[in-house]
Amino acid sequence: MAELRVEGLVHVYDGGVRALDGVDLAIAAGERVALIGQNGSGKTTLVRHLNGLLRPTQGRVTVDGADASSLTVAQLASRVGLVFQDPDRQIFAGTVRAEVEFGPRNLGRSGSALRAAVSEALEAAGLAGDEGTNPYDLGQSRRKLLALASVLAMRTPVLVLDEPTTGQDARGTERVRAIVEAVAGEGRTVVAISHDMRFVAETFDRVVVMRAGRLILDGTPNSVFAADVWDALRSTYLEPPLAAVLGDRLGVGSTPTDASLIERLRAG
Amino acid sequence: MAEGDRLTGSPTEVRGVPDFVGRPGPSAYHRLNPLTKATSATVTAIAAVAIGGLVGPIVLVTLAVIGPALAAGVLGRLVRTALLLALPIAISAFLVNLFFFPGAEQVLLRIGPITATAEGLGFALEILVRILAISGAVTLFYLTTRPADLTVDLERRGVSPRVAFVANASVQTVPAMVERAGQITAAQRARGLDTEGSVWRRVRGVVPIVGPVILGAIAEVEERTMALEARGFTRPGRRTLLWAPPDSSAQALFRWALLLGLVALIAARIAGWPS
Amino acid sequence: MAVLTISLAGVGYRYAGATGPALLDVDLELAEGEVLGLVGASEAGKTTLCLVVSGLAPRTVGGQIRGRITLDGEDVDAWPMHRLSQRIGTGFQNPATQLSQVTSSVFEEVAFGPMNLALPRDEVVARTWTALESLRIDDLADRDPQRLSGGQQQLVALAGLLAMRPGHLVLDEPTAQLDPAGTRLVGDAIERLAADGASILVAEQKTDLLAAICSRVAVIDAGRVALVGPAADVLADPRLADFGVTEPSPVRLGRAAESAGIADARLTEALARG
Amino acid sequence: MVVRWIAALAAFIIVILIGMVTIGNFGTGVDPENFFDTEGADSFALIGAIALVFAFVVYAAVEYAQTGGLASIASQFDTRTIVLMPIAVAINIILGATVANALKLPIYLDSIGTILVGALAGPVAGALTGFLSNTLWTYVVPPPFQNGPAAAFGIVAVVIGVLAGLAGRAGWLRPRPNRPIGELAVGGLIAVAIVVGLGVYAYTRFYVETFEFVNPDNTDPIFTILGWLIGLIFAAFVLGFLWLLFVRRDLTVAYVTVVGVVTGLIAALISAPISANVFGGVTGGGTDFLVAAFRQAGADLQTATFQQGLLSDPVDKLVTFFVVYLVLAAMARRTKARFPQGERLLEDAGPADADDGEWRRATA
Repeated sequence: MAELRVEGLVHVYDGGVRALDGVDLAIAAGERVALIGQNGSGKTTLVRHLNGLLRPTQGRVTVDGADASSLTVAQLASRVGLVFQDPDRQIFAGTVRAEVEFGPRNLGRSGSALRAAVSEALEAAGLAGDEGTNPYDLGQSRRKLLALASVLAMRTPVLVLDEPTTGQDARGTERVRAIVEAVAGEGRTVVAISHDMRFVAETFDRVVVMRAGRLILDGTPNSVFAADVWDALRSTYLEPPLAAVLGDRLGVGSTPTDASLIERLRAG
Repeated sequence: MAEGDRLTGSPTEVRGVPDFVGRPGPSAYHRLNPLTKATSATVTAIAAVAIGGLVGPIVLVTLAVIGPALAAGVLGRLVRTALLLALPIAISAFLVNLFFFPGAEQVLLRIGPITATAEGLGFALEILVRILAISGAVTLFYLTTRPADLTVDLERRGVSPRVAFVANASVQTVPAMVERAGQITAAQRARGLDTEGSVWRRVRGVVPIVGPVILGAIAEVEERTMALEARGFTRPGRRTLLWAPPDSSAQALFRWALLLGLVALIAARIAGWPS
Repeated sequence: MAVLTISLAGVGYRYAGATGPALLDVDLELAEGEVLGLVGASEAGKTTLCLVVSGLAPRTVGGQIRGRITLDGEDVDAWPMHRLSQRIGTGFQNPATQLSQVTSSVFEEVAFGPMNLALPRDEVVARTWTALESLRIDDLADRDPQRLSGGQQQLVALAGLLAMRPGHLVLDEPTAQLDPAGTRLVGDAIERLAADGASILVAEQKTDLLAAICSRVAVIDAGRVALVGPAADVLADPRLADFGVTEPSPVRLGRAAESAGIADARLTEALARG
Repeated sequence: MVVRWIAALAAFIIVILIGMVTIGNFGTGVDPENFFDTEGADSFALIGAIALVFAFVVYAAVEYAQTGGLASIASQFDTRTIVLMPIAVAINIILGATVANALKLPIYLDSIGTILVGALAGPVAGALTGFLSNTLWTYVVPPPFQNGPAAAFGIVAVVIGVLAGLAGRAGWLRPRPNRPIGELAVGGLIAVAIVVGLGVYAYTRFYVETFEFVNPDNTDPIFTILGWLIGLIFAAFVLGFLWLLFVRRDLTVAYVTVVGVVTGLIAALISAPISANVFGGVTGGGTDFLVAAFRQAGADLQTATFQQGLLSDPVDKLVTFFVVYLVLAAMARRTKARFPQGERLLEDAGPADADDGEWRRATA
């Protein structure tokens, strides 16, 4: 049964902007879904409905079968963890460890379970050695990993990331990828908004493309980055990864990742 | 290319200052010099306090606030905004003075231990009219003057560009910070902070929300400082201004007349005139 | 002989109250009309190097410096920031913090720098239109700077620097916080400036962008210049990954094909064409 | 240099003398004879504040005449301080408006920004932040944040900024963590002594005649209860903060408590005459109920506003100084150190990086 289901979702902001124009989407437990599309296509508006921060103008959102409108944001926060793009919009604690403990404490967790979850999250974000540091003494990229760790520690069944790799270097992006793999490995669902096509193609098994508040493509990286839909991608300002372009040019079919291109060339 | 012109070629055709910079206001009153409007607002407010009583402030308001507002075509908005501004104070002032005026004998109404007295009512009305006069004068200025116009006018008159910078930047920072507080509240609620629960839970939410508002803004100070200094902000002395609001000797005379009138009024009041 | 414009000799820098130096023995030259790319892992020292070249470190940021920095052969140590900012323009990663927050139109925002220099009004206006036209954003002149996209705001900030008529530009990760449309907008603008002969020092994580615009690239690792040379050579250097830098996509793909033993002429030809 | 200080001092004294003579009978009910009585006391503080501003203006004018510039003042206004001030103004206005309009709490919480700038950049920067906050809050900020009375209290904000600047400069806001129990106890006792001393003095001077805590028959019983309640809240706040002294083992909490209460008292002294004579003792916030209570207890308008001020202002400034102390503690060390008075707010001043060998600071 789908973990997250969105039916006929419409959202009109009070200024009259129709950010979502009838979205239907079902995400099963353990799936890894990337949400891509130009800024203003409705990606952030959609994910904010998953944890109740935004309520539908029309349509329905269900989490674990329960209608989200019947749950408060605090209740939904135990099911859907959302990591915001700008870490400076949430950091307030004096130390790295206190910042990561904030989420789990709000969910009522304490004692050894809390300590274990926090240490594990810090380890995954590469901040294990910085527990006592003042978050604002960390650089911008590590503060972003701290924000990720602070939601990771809540161990929510669904984890939503808003542009996790923006402003990260190679090692930071690798760490984010490893976290997505680990979380999905435990059977938890991961949804991520991203503009990094290589990160999307290599890390997610399903890609949903949005434009002007609607879904225009939904499928595996192979299908979404295949040559026949490139004009749809470009209509929402997206460029296919280089590997896909070369795969098409060399006539070896849809090759969204380096590995898939190499494998097709070796077989060909 | 000549040294210093490396990055930008010569302009195609000479274009002057665009018209939207320093666009004049819709009415004659709008187009008055900002300092004139600021002086009249301040003098009206202080005079309302100094005159006291009931009739004085009402006459003052009609002359110095209602009249100009009509001329400037902002009377409707003025009344609404001024009332919104004055309402919280006016209600408290009226109730407090009506019921708690000490040493009053003429009891109008008695509700249990609390008594409404005639003297209390008189004083309450006085305070009410005074508060309306002050908020009317201030709102008239607010509705007819862009803040940047006043600061550029003061800068032309010699006020330090740094003080003008702080005033202008504050006007843009308040709405930006309110928006930031909204985003922060969303981020903390996404981490399970319950802002809909009991009062105690909401009080617990103050630090996780107020903290990032302040610390997030302070974290940006460093980069803003560098960006400003990279654009010559540390150069001492006056800077060039693209435009300055028109002023006239008549308005200058009017401003001084207002100030002198105010001083005379206060001196008279202190000397005990007319009571 | 290329005119040596900015040159750093044995330059080091340490932040006030910091345990160790953030930059050590940097020797670097940015010649006339050259675009030097700067790559390296986060907190390797890219930003610090940008601040040192632009003079903001130590003037604005405090801390202590050593070694010698010269501009067209002249030692700039004694120059105040407002004089240096007319020769070196500095751009930053976050578009929003580069707006002055005291203007209500893009035109006034771009004019902010020249106004601070107390130049004659006509020259301020001329420089502002020229800067807006050179980045093709003169149609945004009347817009409110706060109500623009990230990419547009970054272009307005860049125009604000150009209006100061600097000889050099130092850009610290200009596209780091932009979406693909914004990255393309700003990337194209930098490419046009480079083509017009501007000398630019640009730090970036997106090596594909650097491959398109840089003549030389330097790799920063733990506060030192670990590698510097022609862009094509440095960006194809196998040690890039050790320095925490993602290689440009064509280089990465070419190397993956090589290690898989695929010698496909069409692939190498396609990679060359990019 | 000395000439400026003499001129400023002369201006200060002259303005006070003029003030005492003219404003002695401040328009409504202040008798010149009992000048040092209740009403006279608070008018005197207001005159002192106005004199302080005049002294500053004269100081600046003389410096300008001598040097054609304001270097000694301008130095407190480096770019970093100028960038921080609008943020501080916005913090004052947004938090102040939320507390006054939305929550109706009997405190103001509208000087966090003023005290923050004062502590980090000095008295003059703090004063300017306070003045601009109150002025912009009335004239320029749109509803629902706009606050009518704020501009009239500009002088109060100026004095708060100056006091915060002096506290920062004196190093009182420097963290003093992990102090032994003995030291904490001594610090705590001194703080209690000062606060209680001021409290008793204020009570005997300004409350005894009109507000009989002890025998309820003199005034309505509800107000005696209210009086005790408010007294208890005030004591609870002070003891609560002193308890924090031992919880955080940070001696500076004692300093913050004293500075907070003293600033609150001075602010009350200055704001009372303004509130009484301009707004009839009512400013729309939660404090109006206190004024009503004291009025019902028989105090005249002047005294009632003053009695209200003596309770809410010290508590408000106590809370505000503590919030600023927490913000300073949470700020990144590197950012704090770069402000004009930043060094004095660091826990350990740390080894000054000597210009040894080739390492050198900025000369320009």
